[in-house]
Amino acid sequence: MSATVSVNAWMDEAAAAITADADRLTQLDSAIGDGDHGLNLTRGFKAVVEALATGSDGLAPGRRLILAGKTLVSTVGGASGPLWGTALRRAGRSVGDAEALDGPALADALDAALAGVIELGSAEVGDKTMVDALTPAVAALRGAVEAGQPLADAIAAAAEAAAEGARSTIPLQARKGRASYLGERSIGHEDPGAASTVLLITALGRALED
Amino acid sequence: MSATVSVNAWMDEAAAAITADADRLTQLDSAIGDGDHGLNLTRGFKAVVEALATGSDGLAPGRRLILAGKTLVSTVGGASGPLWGTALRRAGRSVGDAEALDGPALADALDAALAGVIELGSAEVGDKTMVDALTPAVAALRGAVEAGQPLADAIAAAAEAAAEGARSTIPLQARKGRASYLGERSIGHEDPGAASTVLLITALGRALED
Amino acid sequence: MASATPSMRKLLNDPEHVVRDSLAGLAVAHGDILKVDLAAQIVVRADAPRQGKVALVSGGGAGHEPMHGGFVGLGMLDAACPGAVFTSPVPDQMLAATTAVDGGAGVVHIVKNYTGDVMNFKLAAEDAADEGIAVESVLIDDDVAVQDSLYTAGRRGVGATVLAEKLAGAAAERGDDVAAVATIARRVNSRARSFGVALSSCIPPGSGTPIFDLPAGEMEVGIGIHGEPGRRREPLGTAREIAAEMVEAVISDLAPADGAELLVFTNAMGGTPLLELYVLHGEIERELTERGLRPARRLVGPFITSLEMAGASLTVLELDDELTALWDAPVNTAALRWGA
Amino acid sequence: MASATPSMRKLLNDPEHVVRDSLAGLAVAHGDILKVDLAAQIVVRADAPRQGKVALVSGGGAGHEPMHGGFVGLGMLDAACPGAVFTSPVPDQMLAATTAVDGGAGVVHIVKNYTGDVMNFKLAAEDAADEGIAVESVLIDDDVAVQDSLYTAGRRGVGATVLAEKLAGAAAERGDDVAAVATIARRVNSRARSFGVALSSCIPPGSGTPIFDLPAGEMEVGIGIHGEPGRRREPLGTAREIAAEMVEAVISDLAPADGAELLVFTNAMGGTPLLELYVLHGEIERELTERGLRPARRLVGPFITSLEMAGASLTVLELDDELTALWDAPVNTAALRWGA
Ligand SMILES: Nc1ncnc2c1ncn2[C@@H]1O[C@H](COP(=O)(O)OP(=O)(O)O)[C@@H](O)[C@H]1O
Ligand SMILES: Nc1ncnc2c1ncn2[C@@H]1O[C@H](COP(=O)(O)OP(=O)(O)O)[C@@H](O)[C@H]1O
Ligand SMILES: [Mg+2]
Ligand SMILES: [Mg+2]
Ligand SMILES: [Mg+2]
Ligand SMILES: [Mg+2]
Repeated sequence: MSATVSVNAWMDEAAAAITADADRLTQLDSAIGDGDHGLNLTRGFKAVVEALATGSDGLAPGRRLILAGKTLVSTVGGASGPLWGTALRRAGRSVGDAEALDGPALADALDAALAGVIELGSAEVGDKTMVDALTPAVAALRGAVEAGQPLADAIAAAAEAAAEGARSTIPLQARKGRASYLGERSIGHEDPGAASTVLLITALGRALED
Repeated sequence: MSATVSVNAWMDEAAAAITADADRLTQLDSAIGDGDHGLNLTRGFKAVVEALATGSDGLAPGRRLILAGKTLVSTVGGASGPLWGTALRRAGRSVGDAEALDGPALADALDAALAGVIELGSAEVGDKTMVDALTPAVAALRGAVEAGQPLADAIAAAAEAAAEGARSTIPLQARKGRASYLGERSIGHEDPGAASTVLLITALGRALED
Repeated sequence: MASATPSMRKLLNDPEHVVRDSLAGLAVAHGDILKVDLAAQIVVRADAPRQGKVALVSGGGAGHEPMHGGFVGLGMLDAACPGAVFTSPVPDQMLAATTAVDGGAGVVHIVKNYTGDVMNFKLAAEDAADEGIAVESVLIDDDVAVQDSLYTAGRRGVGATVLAEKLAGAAAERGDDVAAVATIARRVNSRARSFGVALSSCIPPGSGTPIFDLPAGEMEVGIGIHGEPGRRREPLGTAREIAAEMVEAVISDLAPADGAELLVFTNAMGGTPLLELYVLHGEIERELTERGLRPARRLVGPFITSLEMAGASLTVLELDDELTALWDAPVNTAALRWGA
Repeated sequence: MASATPSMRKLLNDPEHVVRDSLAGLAVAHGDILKVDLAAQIVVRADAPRQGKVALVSGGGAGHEPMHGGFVGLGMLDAACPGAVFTSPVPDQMLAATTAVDGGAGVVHIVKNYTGDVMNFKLAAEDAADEGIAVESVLIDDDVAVQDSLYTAGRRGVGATVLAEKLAGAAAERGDDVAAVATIARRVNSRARSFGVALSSCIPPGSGTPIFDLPAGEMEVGIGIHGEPGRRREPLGTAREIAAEMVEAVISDLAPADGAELLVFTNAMGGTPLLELYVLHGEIERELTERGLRPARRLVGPFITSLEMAGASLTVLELDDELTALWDAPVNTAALRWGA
């Protein structure tokens, strides 16, 4: 349990994963949204990586998360920008001035992130949004951390839960965001924001340092 | 040589032939013009048939030709409307108050028609226009009539010459009308106005009465 | 179309910078009316800020031109903030626009009801409040194709946006205070309804491919302005049939008073030529008149578009004397101009 | 597109009556500005004839809307006569328009240089002379894509038509006599040049099929407004490259004075969204400015279109003080409006 998460590495890995999968995200968004989700997040995380590369020296992890969130808000637009931006800002505030992001701190941070997303977007589990992936991921992480599992395993469990949550959006009818305009026609497609949430949570596992 | 041409029958036959071949004319015009030649003449000759059906009772052939020409001018638009309209009006004026359109009268009428087309459009043989079909047709008709051939044969010769003239437009570069904008790219296509001229001259052969 | 090949039929330098490049062109084309801050990606009235006048700010994803940049000017918007194509702008833009045009009398945000627009404008309004600027937000949600219920993000904001910007802009110009200007915009929204049909998909420059596949001869009924699919797909009807369907959708929901005077806004989605739009408009007016309603003002043309999408939308606003006077008031923008 | 199937992506009742139906819609949409005689198929200023004012009449095939019906009104045309789509109107229409608007001071016919238009207007002018109306015909032939020589029908009339109608209309409004109004129109024609590119073919409603095949990723350079092919086909360039090509074609032919003030008219052919058109316009202005020329007035938008064709054209007019003043003079038409 001495492992911690490097915010910069997390964002680097997230940017790489989003960029690599941008086309798939965009295709998912084309099916039930407006086809820009991959572009939106690619633009945003690219900016986050740049912001952290130039502006994070000497900053504590919490401050880095706030900087990342502000950068997402300022560069993404759309629905996912304010949502993920708020999530990371809330996460950062929850971390406060702690010097490292260990298991318990990460669990609290993701709790705060999820609360921010729900406060801003008013989505519940089952509405076919990123909340459907983030909620089980946060719960799995906390459970594993509280059970004393190594952080790597806890993150793996969270990623697995996120993936499961994203898959669970396929049969759902959307009740939030653009996809809700489709009514029944939204059924049968994975929610793009849930899919990108899987990438972001999975990226945590490649951002561990000892 | 006692045969004469019925103006109403000529226009009926012309309308039928144009309507049947409208798609081909339009395709020719699509290749080197604006794709409306078939529509233009279909609209015009339909109106001519109606005008003659309702308004030609008691009119001499020359007057019928003038009515047909005016109707074309009033309904076709584009290049072919004023050209064929002027042609038929000039033909009608040349016929004057003659009671029937026999061989010599028809030869004079088509001479006048051609002169009208050239006066209005300033095209010469070789410019890749209807003039390339009409000029040899008129010459052939006059030659045959002056050689004392039956009118049916004279018209057949004229139709043959028109067809030959139309085919001769294929290798030409257009110098008049829309096709001229194409420059060298107009080469290799038959001129739509020449093609419709063949139909109109050929229709004369089905408009003979004794 | 571009679905067949990766190449596009678009006049662009670089898809990534199409909005910035377009704003640069807008700036030189209409320097008498507006100025563009390329760094902040906002369009601002040339004479902003106007001291003592309530300022109007709107914005949303690009791709709907002339909305909103083409509506900046006297009698309409003070600023517009375009996002990337079909993507809500970010709060930084909205805040920059708000501070650039605030003349001390407060700022009204005209927000189309899309999740992204709503959330970004919400964050921007919070930021503006931190800077001491009073912001009133007005939500536009006039698209009757969406069922407004617990089961959707709510009705989309479409054609009524143009009308709200014009009428609230005129109210601001005559000196209304911030609450009164917002009230006019809300009244427009509450009395206006819209409905659109698409005959083809648009092609966002980023992806270069159509958002949806719609065979020729079919139409998507109840379409949004971002390629959102509609209520259903049908064989393409005649203009008369489509007009009847649009009028029924809009009027049954609006339920105007008998003999009400209407502003009829027949909008082209981008790819439908004016030749056809007027055919549709004629049929729409006939439908409305046959229902005993009275078209009194009209707007016909491409004003809230979806790139090159073929199709049209109808927006009907039930007028009263005040709204009619505000409509007739002078306006001088790139896209709408009269009396000035 | 419609090439694949016989069905179309068009809002119509019946392709054969599209022009008539469109005029009916135009009439109800703009009853304050114009009236339509559906039987004669002409559009006439609402207050025509204006006694003592020289009247302006133009016309041509439909499919180029808003030209010409959208330019009928104060300060521009007195009447327009649209033919079938892409087909010159007939002399009867021109004569009906001419007699409807003649206020005793003579009538100017603005004729685009196409064989059909020229011949039909010629017959109409002869008919008008028979009725004692003095007609001055002005031929517009500004398209530099066509080599003006013995080997063609001569340059086509394109974008300069819009400018000639505006400026000659203003001259008629200030009281110029028929010769002077015609002189203004001819001066515009002699000082204006145009050049267009197409990124797709338009689809005439009559045939329902594209006039030419142009794969995505290619462009036809030097295109006409009726789907006439251009000088050549090229891979689609960037907006900057296309702007450079257009400016070179127009300016090398016009040869304006060093530092000349220009009216820059960047026109969308119908299917190109405003988002892109402004990108192109920005590049055009930069090209012109780099050549030491001075854009002083602009018109940017779809004003002389080719149905839903994607593409754009550039028209440049070299201004002088009088032409600038005439451009700035009030105009009140469906498509152009300011100062009134
Ligand atoms: N109200 C909401 N609460 C939570 N997530 C939401 C909400 N609305 C949309 N989303 C998420 O945002 C994703 C779409 O993001 P994106 O495509 O970037 O923005 P936009 O919909 O504005 O184009 C959806 O797939 C969904 O997961
Ligand atoms: N100046 C001219 N003289 C004679 N015939 C001409 C001339 N210009 C065009 N034509 C004929 O008109 C035909 C085209 O007619 P049509 O397609 O109906 O008119 P438009 O070219 O106006 O669309 C051409 O094929 C050609 O034969
Ligand atoms: Mg999206
Ligand atoms: Mg033709
Ligand atoms: Mg979006
Ligand atoms: Mg034609």
